Amino acid sequence: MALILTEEQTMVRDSARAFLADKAPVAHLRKLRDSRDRVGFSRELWKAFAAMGFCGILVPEALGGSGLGHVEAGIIMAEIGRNLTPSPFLSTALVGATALLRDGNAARNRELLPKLAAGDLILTLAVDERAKHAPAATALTAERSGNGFKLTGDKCFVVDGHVADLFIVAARSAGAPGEREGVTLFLVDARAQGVAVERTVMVDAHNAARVRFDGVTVDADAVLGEIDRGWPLLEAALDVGRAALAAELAGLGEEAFGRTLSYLKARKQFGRPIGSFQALQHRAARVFVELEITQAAVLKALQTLDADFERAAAFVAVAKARAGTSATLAVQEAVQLHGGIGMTDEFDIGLFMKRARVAQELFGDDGFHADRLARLQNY
Amino acid sequence: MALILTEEQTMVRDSARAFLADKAPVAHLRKLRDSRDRVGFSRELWKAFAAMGFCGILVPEALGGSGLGHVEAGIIMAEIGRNLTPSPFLSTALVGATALLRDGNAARNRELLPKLAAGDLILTLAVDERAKHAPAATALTAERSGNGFKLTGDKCFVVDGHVADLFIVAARSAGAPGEREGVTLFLVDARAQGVAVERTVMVDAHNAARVRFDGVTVDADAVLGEIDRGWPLLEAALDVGRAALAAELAGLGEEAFGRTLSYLKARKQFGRPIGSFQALQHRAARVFVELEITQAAVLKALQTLDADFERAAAFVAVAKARAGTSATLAVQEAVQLHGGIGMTDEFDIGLFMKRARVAQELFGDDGFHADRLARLQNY
Amino acid sequence: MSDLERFRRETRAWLEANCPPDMRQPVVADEDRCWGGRRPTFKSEGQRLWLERMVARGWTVPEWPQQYGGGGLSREEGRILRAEMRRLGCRSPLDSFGIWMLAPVLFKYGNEEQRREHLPPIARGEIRWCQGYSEPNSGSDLASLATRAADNGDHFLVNGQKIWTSYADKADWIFCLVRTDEAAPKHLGISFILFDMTTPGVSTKPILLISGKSPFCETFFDNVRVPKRNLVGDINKGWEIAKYLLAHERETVSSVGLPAGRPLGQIAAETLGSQDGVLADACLRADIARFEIDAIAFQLALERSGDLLKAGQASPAVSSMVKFYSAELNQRRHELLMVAGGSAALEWEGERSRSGERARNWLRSKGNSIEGGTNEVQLNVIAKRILDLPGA
Amino acid sequence: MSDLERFRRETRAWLEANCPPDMRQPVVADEDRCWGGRRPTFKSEGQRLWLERMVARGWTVPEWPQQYGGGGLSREEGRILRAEMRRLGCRSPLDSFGIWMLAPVLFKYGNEEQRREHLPPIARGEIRWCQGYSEPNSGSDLASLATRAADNGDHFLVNGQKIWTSYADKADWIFCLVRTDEAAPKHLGISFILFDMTTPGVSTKPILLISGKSPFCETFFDNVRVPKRNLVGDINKGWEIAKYLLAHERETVSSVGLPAGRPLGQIAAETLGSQDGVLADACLRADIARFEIDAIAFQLALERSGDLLKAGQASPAVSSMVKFYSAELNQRRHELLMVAGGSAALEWEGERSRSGERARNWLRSKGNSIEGGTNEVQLNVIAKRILDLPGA
Repeated sequence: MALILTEEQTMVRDSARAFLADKAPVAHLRKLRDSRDRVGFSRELWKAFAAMGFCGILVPEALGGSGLGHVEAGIIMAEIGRNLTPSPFLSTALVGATALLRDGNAARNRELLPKLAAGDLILTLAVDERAKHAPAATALTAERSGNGFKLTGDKCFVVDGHVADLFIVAARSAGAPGEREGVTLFLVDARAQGVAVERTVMVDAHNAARVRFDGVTVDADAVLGEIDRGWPLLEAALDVGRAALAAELAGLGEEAFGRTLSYLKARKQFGRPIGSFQALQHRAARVFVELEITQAAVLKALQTLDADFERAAAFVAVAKARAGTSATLAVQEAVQLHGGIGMTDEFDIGLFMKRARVAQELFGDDGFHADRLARLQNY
Repeated sequence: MALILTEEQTMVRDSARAFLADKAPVAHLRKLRDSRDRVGFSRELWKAFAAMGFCGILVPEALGGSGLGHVEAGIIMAEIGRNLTPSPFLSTALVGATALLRDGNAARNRELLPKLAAGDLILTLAVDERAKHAPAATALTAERSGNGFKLTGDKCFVVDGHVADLFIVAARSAGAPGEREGVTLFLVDARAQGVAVERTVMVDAHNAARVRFDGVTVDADAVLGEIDRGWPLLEAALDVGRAALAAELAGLGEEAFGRTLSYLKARKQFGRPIGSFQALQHRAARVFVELEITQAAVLKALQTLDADFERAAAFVAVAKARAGTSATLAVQEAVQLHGGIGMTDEFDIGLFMKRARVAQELFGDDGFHADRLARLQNY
Repeated sequence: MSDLERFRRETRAWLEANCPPDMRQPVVADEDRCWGGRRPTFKSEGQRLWLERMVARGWTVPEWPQQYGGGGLSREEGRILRAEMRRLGCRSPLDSFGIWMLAPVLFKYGNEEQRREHLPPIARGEIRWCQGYSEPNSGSDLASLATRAADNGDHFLVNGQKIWTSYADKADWIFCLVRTDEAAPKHLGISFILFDMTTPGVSTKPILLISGKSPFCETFFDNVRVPKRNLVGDINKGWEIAKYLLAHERETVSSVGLPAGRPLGQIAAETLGSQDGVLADACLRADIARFEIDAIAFQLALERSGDLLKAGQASPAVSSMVKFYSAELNQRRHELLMVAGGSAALEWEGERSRSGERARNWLRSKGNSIEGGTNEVQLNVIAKRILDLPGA
Repeated sequence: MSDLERFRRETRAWLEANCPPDMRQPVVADEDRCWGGRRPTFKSEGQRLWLERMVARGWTVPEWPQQYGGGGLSREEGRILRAEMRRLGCRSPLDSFGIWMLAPVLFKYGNEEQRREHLPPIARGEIRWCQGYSEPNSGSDLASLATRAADNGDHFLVNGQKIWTSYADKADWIFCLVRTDEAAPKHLGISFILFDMTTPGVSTKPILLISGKSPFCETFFDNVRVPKRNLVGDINKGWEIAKYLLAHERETVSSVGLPAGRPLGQIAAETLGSQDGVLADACLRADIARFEIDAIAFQLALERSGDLLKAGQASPAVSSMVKFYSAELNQRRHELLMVAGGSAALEWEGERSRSGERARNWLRSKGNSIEGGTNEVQLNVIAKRILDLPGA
């Protein structure tokens, strides 16, 4: 498969680009932040996402979705990255939907996926329990209890957890923290007895939550994937999220760089555009090269998720790590090259730095994925 | 203590600088290399070192030495670094002498140290057994045998091992490789039965050897330091060597940078000196800053070895790591900024790159010392 | 006992008796500092008392002559006082741009009248100063500044705008670079003037930073009348003062050094955990150890540059080197703290994160390589003034 | 079965029958390559046979027209041939600057007579070419070259010196940039000429590199007479050809990509050992994994740039980007190999180190960012031609 967008994908990109630039530019995030909006995204926008077919991007057409692939999902994420648009697209349309789709419970999916595609259901994965991403470290306990299980433990950094209708909870039903065996995924209603949600206001004005599960009882049919063998499904959902975050970071990095380039051409000091100074030119050129290379890695990861899901892990690790480091470079150089103005809240570039930091951290930073690649390469 | 040279030390530097620039400039190394000299250094020069008081720099005056300290030793090493002078100064006058002096066997020292100070004895530490420095991994066995011990095993990267009269051999008399307990140091005659020496010709045209000990028997009085508790003495000798190598690397880096700076001012392209291009100016400025900071770290390590030997380890680790990375940066930028001419054997700058690589590796590279500092800082 | 020994003993006893206990605690937040001024804010009674007592002895500026409100101490006595304050952990009684920046200018370029007018209130913390240098279109190219001071007989009429004026909204007076000759080449038409921030026509607007703090302001001048006696040095010779002060500022900024405290690896272990005493994340551990190596080496380099200065062997433009590297190090440090802190470091509000302290400090550190001369400017200075590389 | 399918089957069968077994082994050393020429050196009978057989079919240059010694294949057939050769692991039968560099110039700028004279011997590997571009005082500023070709009636009289002429000592002919108008601005007085290296007045001197190898020469011209018919393109228009060829060279240099093979971490494990399947040195492991991430991403970027080219969406100056990054990566790779290899990698002679192979390759890699246009030049090109940043 050629490592470029098909004509259809280019059309998806153009329409997503126009839509997001129009409906949800950076000013949209700024307004939500400054009004201290308790949801943190626009439900109206989310309904518009549904109308565009974004919410159900991965959902089969028969269930009300668009039936498109990960490349298309990544295209939308890249535009989200350019505009810093807050929405439950990552948590719900990608990570959540993947868990349901790959679990494959037909009855459940007939119930939930049409709602999800219509923008009427917010669903998120609750995996991390400590500050650094480490899914195998899952310790939240799932004890057998009657016909089902009782869940006890705390999750943090749950994306959109403050408004989720349903949680997909990674729990330890057997084995010890650190082991992949013994992890089970459960679908838990946010209104269930014993669920306590605390919104965490994040540096990037996006949304996450701490969620406490205090002896929450669920039926056996709340299980997603296999009991004690939930690991592959968990990794599948995470990898879709990671590739999507890589796409977001790539779009974000390009936008931050594009703005920097414009500034270099416009800002004058010592009677000439600062972009004429060779030291800055070389730095700009380096950032450009890093971002270009990242584009290829991100597209490859997305294509492989579509074409050969089981073999995508290494490419996803490469894409997430690269996108994290190159976007970080891009936003750091952006702030520095903008000088004082880049440090002001009024100017947008700092918002890119903030979001890049969060997206870099989410679902494993570059160090996490370097370690992962090393393991996949047997060293 | 002020982090600058005293007046006396400045005099030592000036005299070492004049002496080495005169007797052993880079051309001296080149000549030895090109003639494929089997010794790899000049014995005549070594006698001149003795006359200058260099060989016995650390040896008390009563035993024929100069009775000076580690700062003075480092001053000489820095000039050696500037001139890429090959000699057994590191192996014999610093590492070897330290082991004898800190062992403190008065009778033995009365016999050996005057010879050493006179340039008539070459003495070296045989510690490493594999490609990466790891003293605790010592596996060469020391079995009790009669009144003494029998040594069996291989050493590599033994500096000046091809011409050494005596080896200080780190051996495993108890415990397992990886443990600090159970290491014993032995003084072994190079002509002893069972010792086989193979010179290794190195990239930097300096000298090392593989040494095989095939059931070499030594008396109990061949022990340096304590039986099974040789670790502190081994580390002491190594730390003196590490700080000295840091000083050499600092001198080498400064010289390579100085030559680069001259080239930047002299070489013209596009009708102007290449040193007028801002991108190159910024890179040169960065190299300069890195080297300046390294100077302070190196001097601190040397001063601490003089003033408070037992507390020097962290400063030595910092100095060796910093000197390694900053000299590496300096030689890499030197070759790159010299362009094609920097790639030629005829031009000296490549020799600096080669020596920097070897000195970086010897007695632990920057990764080794970063790990060491982390342990010293309890993380 | 020598005089100096006696001085040390007396000083120690006085400090122990007079430095309030809460003034012996390390400064943690910006609010812990005392800046004085016409409307001073004291965080505690101890802070007020400490300033009052130190002012009474002239020890806010111990080595200044007594007629200007100083302590009249010799250099050796000053050193002893600082050492004894460090020993006891005493805070600085007064932080002041007047002391750090304006006073050196007045001592070097001011006239006696100006010294007598301005230095004592600075020493007593009664007048708080700010610095009017940068303008929206004059950042790295400071000499292109456009704020105009027109000759209007017995006074200048000042019009224009400054930016990045630290705490202008809280300052009482400003020292300011203005253009007094528009026809001259840009460096030759600049003057250095002083005026009261309550003069009609002066207004300020705090700038909100990405860290959520507002230490800087925009400052506007609309027909501000400044008496001519407030000109420091010669007319149109202000650029020389500016350069002097910039070099001085670099040193002040840089001499702050890195925050002391626990090695980063131990802080990281709080979130990451350890195995056998070794930080659990090997990759991050390596990055942290490499940072610590550079940080320790840098502290030693600072120490060495002080010693070189004392020995009269200081290398020129050392302040550029120090400013450049301390910014890089501090930014690396905060990046590593963010990596180590993971999602907990990304919180922006709430008790748990002390109102997003780690994230805000991280964002604040991005300014280190911009304020007081960008890192690019410092590298230019090093290349030209130390390495003597040719101009383009 | 389609024609292309048939072609594939026949090609596969022919390669299997005709490619000698030792020509199916990977190229390890430089000596494994076949460069042809008047005095060819073949490392094995297989190598000689392989060249002979491929030449007979025109498959040293499969897509060239048959009248110039090519195979006359279509683009699709050429792709199939290369794919089948890769499948079987067939080596290139002939490495040649004539094919890679001169031929594109002759196809674009040469006249028919020149094509007929030079292309067939190039295709057959009978004439080995070298490139006379750089001069001692003209490195990055190539257009300042000084080698002079004076108009001498029916011939040029060439005097001057070239440097970094790859394998000039083994080449039969040279294509060369010379100055034919000294009065014109530097870019407008340059011409592109060809001549035989056996012409009186030509001499070469190999340059010993820090790696101990001598792939380059200094080349001297002392009153060398070059017939005017050996001028390619118009007189004084050689700079256009030079630029075309430089862009082409960047692509050739860069399309080599990184050596395939085992991940670096596995190579490192040979010297460093593993614990529970994890490389024993955690610090180095992290550096290696970060390198592998960049290396994989770069290979994908190469693939993508090829696909963009095919789709007509290639970004301009992509070759500069590729050359720049491949040099950086290859140098990082060799630095890591040296760290991983420790003292064993520092040996310079002897069997154990295969004559210091690792160290020599490391040193050789330092040239990657210099030859064929320095990395600094590539960054200039990216800044100007892709990013459209203004000149100074």
